[in-house]
Amino acid sequence: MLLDPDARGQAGSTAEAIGIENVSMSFQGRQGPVEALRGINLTIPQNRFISIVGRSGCGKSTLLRIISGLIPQSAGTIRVMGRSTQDYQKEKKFGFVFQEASLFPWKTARDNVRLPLDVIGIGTPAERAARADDLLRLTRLEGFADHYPAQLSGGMRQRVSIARALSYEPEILLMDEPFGALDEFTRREMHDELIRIWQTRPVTVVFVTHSLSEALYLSDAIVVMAPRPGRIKAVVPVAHPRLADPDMRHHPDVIAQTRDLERLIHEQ
Amino acid sequence: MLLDPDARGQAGSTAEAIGIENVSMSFQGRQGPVEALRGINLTIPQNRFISIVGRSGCGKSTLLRIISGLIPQSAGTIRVMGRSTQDYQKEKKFGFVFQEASLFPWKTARDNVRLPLDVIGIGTPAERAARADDLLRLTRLEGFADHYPAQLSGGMRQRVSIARALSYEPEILLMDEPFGALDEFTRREMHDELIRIWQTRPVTVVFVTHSLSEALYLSDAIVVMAPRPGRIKAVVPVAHPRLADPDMRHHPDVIAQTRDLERLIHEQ
Amino acid sequence: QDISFRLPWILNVQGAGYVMAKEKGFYEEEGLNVEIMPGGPNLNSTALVASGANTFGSNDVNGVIFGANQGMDLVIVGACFQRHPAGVITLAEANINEPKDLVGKTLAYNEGGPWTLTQAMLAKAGVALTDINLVVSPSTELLINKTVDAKTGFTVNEPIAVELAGLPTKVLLPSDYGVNTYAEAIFTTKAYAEANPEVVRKFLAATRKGYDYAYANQEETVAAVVAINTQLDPVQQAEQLRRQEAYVYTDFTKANGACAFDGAVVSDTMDVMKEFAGLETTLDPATLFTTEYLPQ
Amino acid sequence: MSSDAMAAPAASSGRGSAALAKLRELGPSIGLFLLVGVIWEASVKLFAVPAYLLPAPSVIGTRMWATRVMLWENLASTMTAAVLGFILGTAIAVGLAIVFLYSRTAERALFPWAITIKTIPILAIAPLLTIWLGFGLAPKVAIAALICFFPTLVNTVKGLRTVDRNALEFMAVIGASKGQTFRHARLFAALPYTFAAAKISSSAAVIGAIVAEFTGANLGIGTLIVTAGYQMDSAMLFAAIITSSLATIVLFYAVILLEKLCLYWPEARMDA
Amino acid sequence: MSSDAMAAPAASSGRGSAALAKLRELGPSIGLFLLVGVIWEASVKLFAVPAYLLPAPSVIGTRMWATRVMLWENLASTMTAAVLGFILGTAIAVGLAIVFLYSRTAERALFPWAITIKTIPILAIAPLLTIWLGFGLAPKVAIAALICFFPTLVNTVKGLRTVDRNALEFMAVIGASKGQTFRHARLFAALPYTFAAAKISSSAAVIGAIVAEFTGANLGIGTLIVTAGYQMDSAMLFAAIITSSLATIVLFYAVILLEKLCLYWPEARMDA
Ligand SMILES: Nc1ncnc2c1ncn2[C@@H]1O[C@H](COP(=O)(O)OP(=O)(O)OP(=O)(O)O)[C@@H](O)[C@H]1O
Ligand SMILES: Nc1ncnc2c1ncn2[C@@H]1O[C@H](COP(=O)(O)OP(=O)(O)OP(=O)(O)O)[C@@H](O)[C@H]1O
Ligand SMILES: Cc1ncc(C[n+]2csc(CCO)c2C)c(N)n1
Ligand SMILES: [Mg+2]
Ligand SMILES: [Mg+2]
Repeated sequence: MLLDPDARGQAGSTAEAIGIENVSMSFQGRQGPVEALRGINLTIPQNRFISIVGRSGCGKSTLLRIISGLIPQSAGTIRVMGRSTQDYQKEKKFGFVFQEASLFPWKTARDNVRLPLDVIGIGTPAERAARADDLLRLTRLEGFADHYPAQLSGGMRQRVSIARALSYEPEILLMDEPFGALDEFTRREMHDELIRIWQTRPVTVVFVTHSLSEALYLSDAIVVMAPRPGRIKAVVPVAHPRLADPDMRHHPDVIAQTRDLERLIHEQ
Repeated sequence: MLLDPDARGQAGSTAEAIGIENVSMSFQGRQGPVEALRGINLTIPQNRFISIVGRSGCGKSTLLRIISGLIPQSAGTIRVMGRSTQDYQKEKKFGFVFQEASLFPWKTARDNVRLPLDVIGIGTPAERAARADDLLRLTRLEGFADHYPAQLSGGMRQRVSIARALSYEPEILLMDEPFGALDEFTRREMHDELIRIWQTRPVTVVFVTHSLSEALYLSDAIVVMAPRPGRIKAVVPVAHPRLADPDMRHHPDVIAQTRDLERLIHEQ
Repeated sequence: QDISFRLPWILNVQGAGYVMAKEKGFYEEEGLNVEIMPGGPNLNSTALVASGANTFGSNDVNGVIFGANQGMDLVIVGACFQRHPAGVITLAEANINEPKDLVGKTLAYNEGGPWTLTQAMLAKAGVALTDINLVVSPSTELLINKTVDAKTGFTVNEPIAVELAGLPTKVLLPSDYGVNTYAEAIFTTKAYAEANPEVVRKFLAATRKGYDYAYANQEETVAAVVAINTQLDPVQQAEQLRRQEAYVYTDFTKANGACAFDGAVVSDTMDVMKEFAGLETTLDPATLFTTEYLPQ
Repeated sequence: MSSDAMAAPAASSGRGSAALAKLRELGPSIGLFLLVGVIWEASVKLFAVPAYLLPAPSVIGTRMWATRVMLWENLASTMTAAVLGFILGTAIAVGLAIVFLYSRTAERALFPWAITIKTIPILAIAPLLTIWLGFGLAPKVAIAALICFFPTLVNTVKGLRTVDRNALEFMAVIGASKGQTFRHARLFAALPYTFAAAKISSSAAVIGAIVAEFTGANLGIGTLIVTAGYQMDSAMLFAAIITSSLATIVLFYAVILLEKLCLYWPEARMDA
Repeated sequence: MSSDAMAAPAASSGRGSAALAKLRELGPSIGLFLLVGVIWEASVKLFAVPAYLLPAPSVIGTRMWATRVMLWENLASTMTAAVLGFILGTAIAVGLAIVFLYSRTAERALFPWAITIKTIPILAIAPLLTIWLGFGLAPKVAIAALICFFPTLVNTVKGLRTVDRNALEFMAVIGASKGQTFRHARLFAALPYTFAAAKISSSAAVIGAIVAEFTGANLGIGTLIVTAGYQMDSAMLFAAIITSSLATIVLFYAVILLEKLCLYWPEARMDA
């Protein structure tokens, strides 16, 4: 399924960022193989913000992990910016933000952000520190560079995690329920933060969530998945343009679309 | 603040269930005392479903723990069904449901539900088992009596937790973010389940949440709290009657009220 | 009369005399019901007797002296090993025939009776410790392995294993160089002896018969000992018993009976211990033993 | 892609029967045991190492078979003391942990003693223990118990205190007594910790009993070791050590079995 | 309301200065130590217990003072071996744990050996160690190392494997090498576990060194204990044991201090 490039007001290139063709995945489970994904086809154009929703166990995380090359698919092919996943991974690196910030507790916020730079070997140490501080500023964490994760609130940790994923300037940002552990208020602040960041630099975002309101608020298009076997049920362009106004959450279009999506998810 | 007994269609006695007068609470923190609650006044009539909302740290859990007698307030008085908290606790027991089901992993669902009966010493062992099975049926867990918590899904565990709290027929049910750990879909199922149970027996529910939609969907009235120091900002009767129709979530009245509540919570 | 007797070491032919006195009913004839209890590398028969846990015990005489010096109310009533079998065991091929041959050789020692006596022997022979290459270890394996040329130890049992391994040995005995001391002595508390002189007498008399029987009937004795402690190797035990005979039966005991003694060397022993075993004492040697319970 | 992260997902692992998996698991260790045995045997034969220095496995095996009755008797004595000491030490540790749970003062007063006991070389005081406790089983059991005591105490105290706070509050809300709270909640929360320590101390208990036997006993692996040393019988020394090692491993697995029975609920076990 | 659940909230705890809190914490243990000392002294005096059974604390203290130079020299020798053995044993355990991390086969082959080693009474093979390792420091260090080895291995293996899966996956996503993943993630995840074991094995190392000295050394607490045993000098025996216990406790706290330095980030420490 090709995402309609003009589904939303947002200007963007129609060049392909991620192309998924006929990807299937089965795990060796206790009682025989588990078919986590079957025949996934999806093309994501560059610089889009795509959400993946679906009930627990429908294969959202698995799909993200296959795209990022963390696990190899059982069948099918994936192109990322025209390369194979492995090649892309080697040359360019994905940005990845996990549910539960997954920072390294023994590193300060700054050291967490510069970790990928250290590992990949970008720039001089001084440049890396400067770049980490830039990103902490971008994520509004100026004063907290020397704090350890345990000294930050959940929302702040999640922002460090995003800064870390952005530090090596990935063209593609994969996020797996990054805000699942936050309370609703902090979560909304993070939404606006994320959109602001996304608007400041060209990046393709694939965002997994099980919150429809989150998906509708953030994305250009929503991929609805269904479980057993994990498959794509529909790709829905978001009807109402996103704005930094929280009231937009209650716009009739949004509500109507929420209802449609709910039905889509609940029907087997 | 007295909750308007007629704020909602639901018929109910106006007799007081819980009366909170001028309750304050301060904790001894590392850097001096923390004022968790200041001058709380609240009267909750019998058989109402009351929600408490507010930002993290505003004292919701503390208030619930004081009502239940788990910790003593620093100042003020609390009446529960005309008695002191301690007396009520001794004679009648509260029903309490915690965030994260907090079942005993070494007990089956049935044994978890009958635990309070065993502890309090209600009925014969056979009667207790029968009563536990009744409650498991009520919470739609017939087939799972002999399962251990680790063998149940999050939603099922939460239902066992509710069955456990109901097993000794409390007149008052205190719930502290009971559905916080569930995904949105399971959460909605639990909402309808809880309302169904609440409708089948007379019980006063005090429900802490940080989800406004949850509060609006479930309650007769919403207590809005504000932090530092923890205090009651407003008590808002729910404008739109609750129904088992999920679409009610998107009724204009509900949306308007959500917006009002949001503003109330966010303004300092 | 119930009596318990504590051996200085695990039950083996070293305690042959007591075992045979019991086996042959010599104790019973005297009206004594004796329980023979084993010692071990870490067990102190003197403390057990002093504390009342056992009636009689046997131990190196220097052990009794050390115990008495710690305030134990002990008295030696018999001395069954007239000479001390402790000394230096060497490999025959090292050709060490007298103490001064140890100069320049490697000697393994460890703390305890044999080392004390060896130091005394070397002093008498005018050999300085600094001229010997000393190492610390109790392992007889070192000798077999030829890591060391000599080691201190008990010459009645340790050389047997080395010889069974095919290496002839020689020994240097302090008792051959003027270091005179008893080895195993029988003792009890002064209080017990004074309160039960007859029991002490009977015990010594029966024990003497046991010793005599044991060394006269060595095959039977080995069989009896091995029957009690089945962990033992009869071949080794027989050889050890044979070697022990010369230490138990000297001209003096041949004349006066096994375990008889006159206590003359107790004072010498104390001098050796003062010089080489760190003994600090004001004890009068004469109070440490009595010959009055010996059978006449 | 780095395979470093792949330990957990274990994707597309080859299929294979359970027996095959078991073999793959045990294979390397059995293989290495056999290999070491063969190399040992061969080099002893090749370099004509005398048995006194290092007996060949075949010699040890032959000796074990020849002395099996004696080994068994002595083992029985040692293991009786070890198991009794293990039970006693564990029981005292658990009891004291319960005391600590309800009395911070007792904990503060006694915990330094527990640490101090741990720093004492038991062998050094073994001779005194024989004098204080007499001869025979008692000092063996006492030393085994002493050696088991500390890790179990530390772990059980930790276990009793790690009960989920919500669980305790729930018990408080329904007005449970201390006894009820203990029986329904703390006991089970502590069990996995206690067992983690018990697995460690089971082998320590056997060593404790053997050390006690070094000071003088009629029967036991410790006396076999002493006698073997006295007679310079290396084959017997190895036979005794191997016998007690095997028995210790059996005890270790017996504790694991007991753990499986006691920690019957899913997700209960902590790996030691 | 049951006060059972109140341990955690610790509401309205009285205020008090830090010094007072410290005193409240240490008070009971110091008090009990003094009490035991007084009762011990008094009952030894009162019942005229002979010194060879139990010397009075005053006698032990006097002896410790009188022999302080000798105690110090011997202690230095023992602690040198213990600390070296502790470092060596820990290093080998950590090294082997890293090997196990990257080779399941090595783990399967070698882990049973680690368990087996744990079941061997070290004292029994100590006499053989001088043959294999020579005299002096080496066998002492070897036994201390052997005794430290097992708990550290088990804990470090566990620690290295408990790294957050997300952390590993993040390292994989950014293409980190095994070395980088180890340096940035696993190492720190394992440290708290390694230290938990190190705290336990620090005291075991001292006991190991002392046991080694029992079988042959010319200096060390172990030789003092042997000599005291030979001379039946209980006061000296206690003086030696107390000296080594105090030193062991100092070593224990030194490891805790090192742990505090190494686990510098908040929430890092596991309580042992
Ligand atoms: N390593 C694995 N081994 C075996 N089965 C797995 C593995 N990982 C995932 N699965 C299975 O694959 C299916 C999809 O899992 P996945 O984690 O992708 O779901 P999800 O949509 O992310 O769910 P959630 O919303 O709960 O995170 C599930 O049935 C799961 O049990
Ligand atoms: N035992 C305690 N000791 C000290 N301070 C405490 C204690 N319990 C709560 N507090 C403080 O009291 C305030 C209120 O805490 P409480 O847990 O009641 O908040 P809450 O509204 O339930 O928050 P959340 O939504 O995060 O659960 C907070 O500032 C908290 O730090
Ligand atoms: C290694 C070793 N140590 C002690 C003894 C016991 N022992 C043998 S002779 C003797 C002196 C007799 O009074 C003693 C105590 C031994 N046999 N082997
Ligand atoms: Mg997922
Ligand atoms: Mg709360």
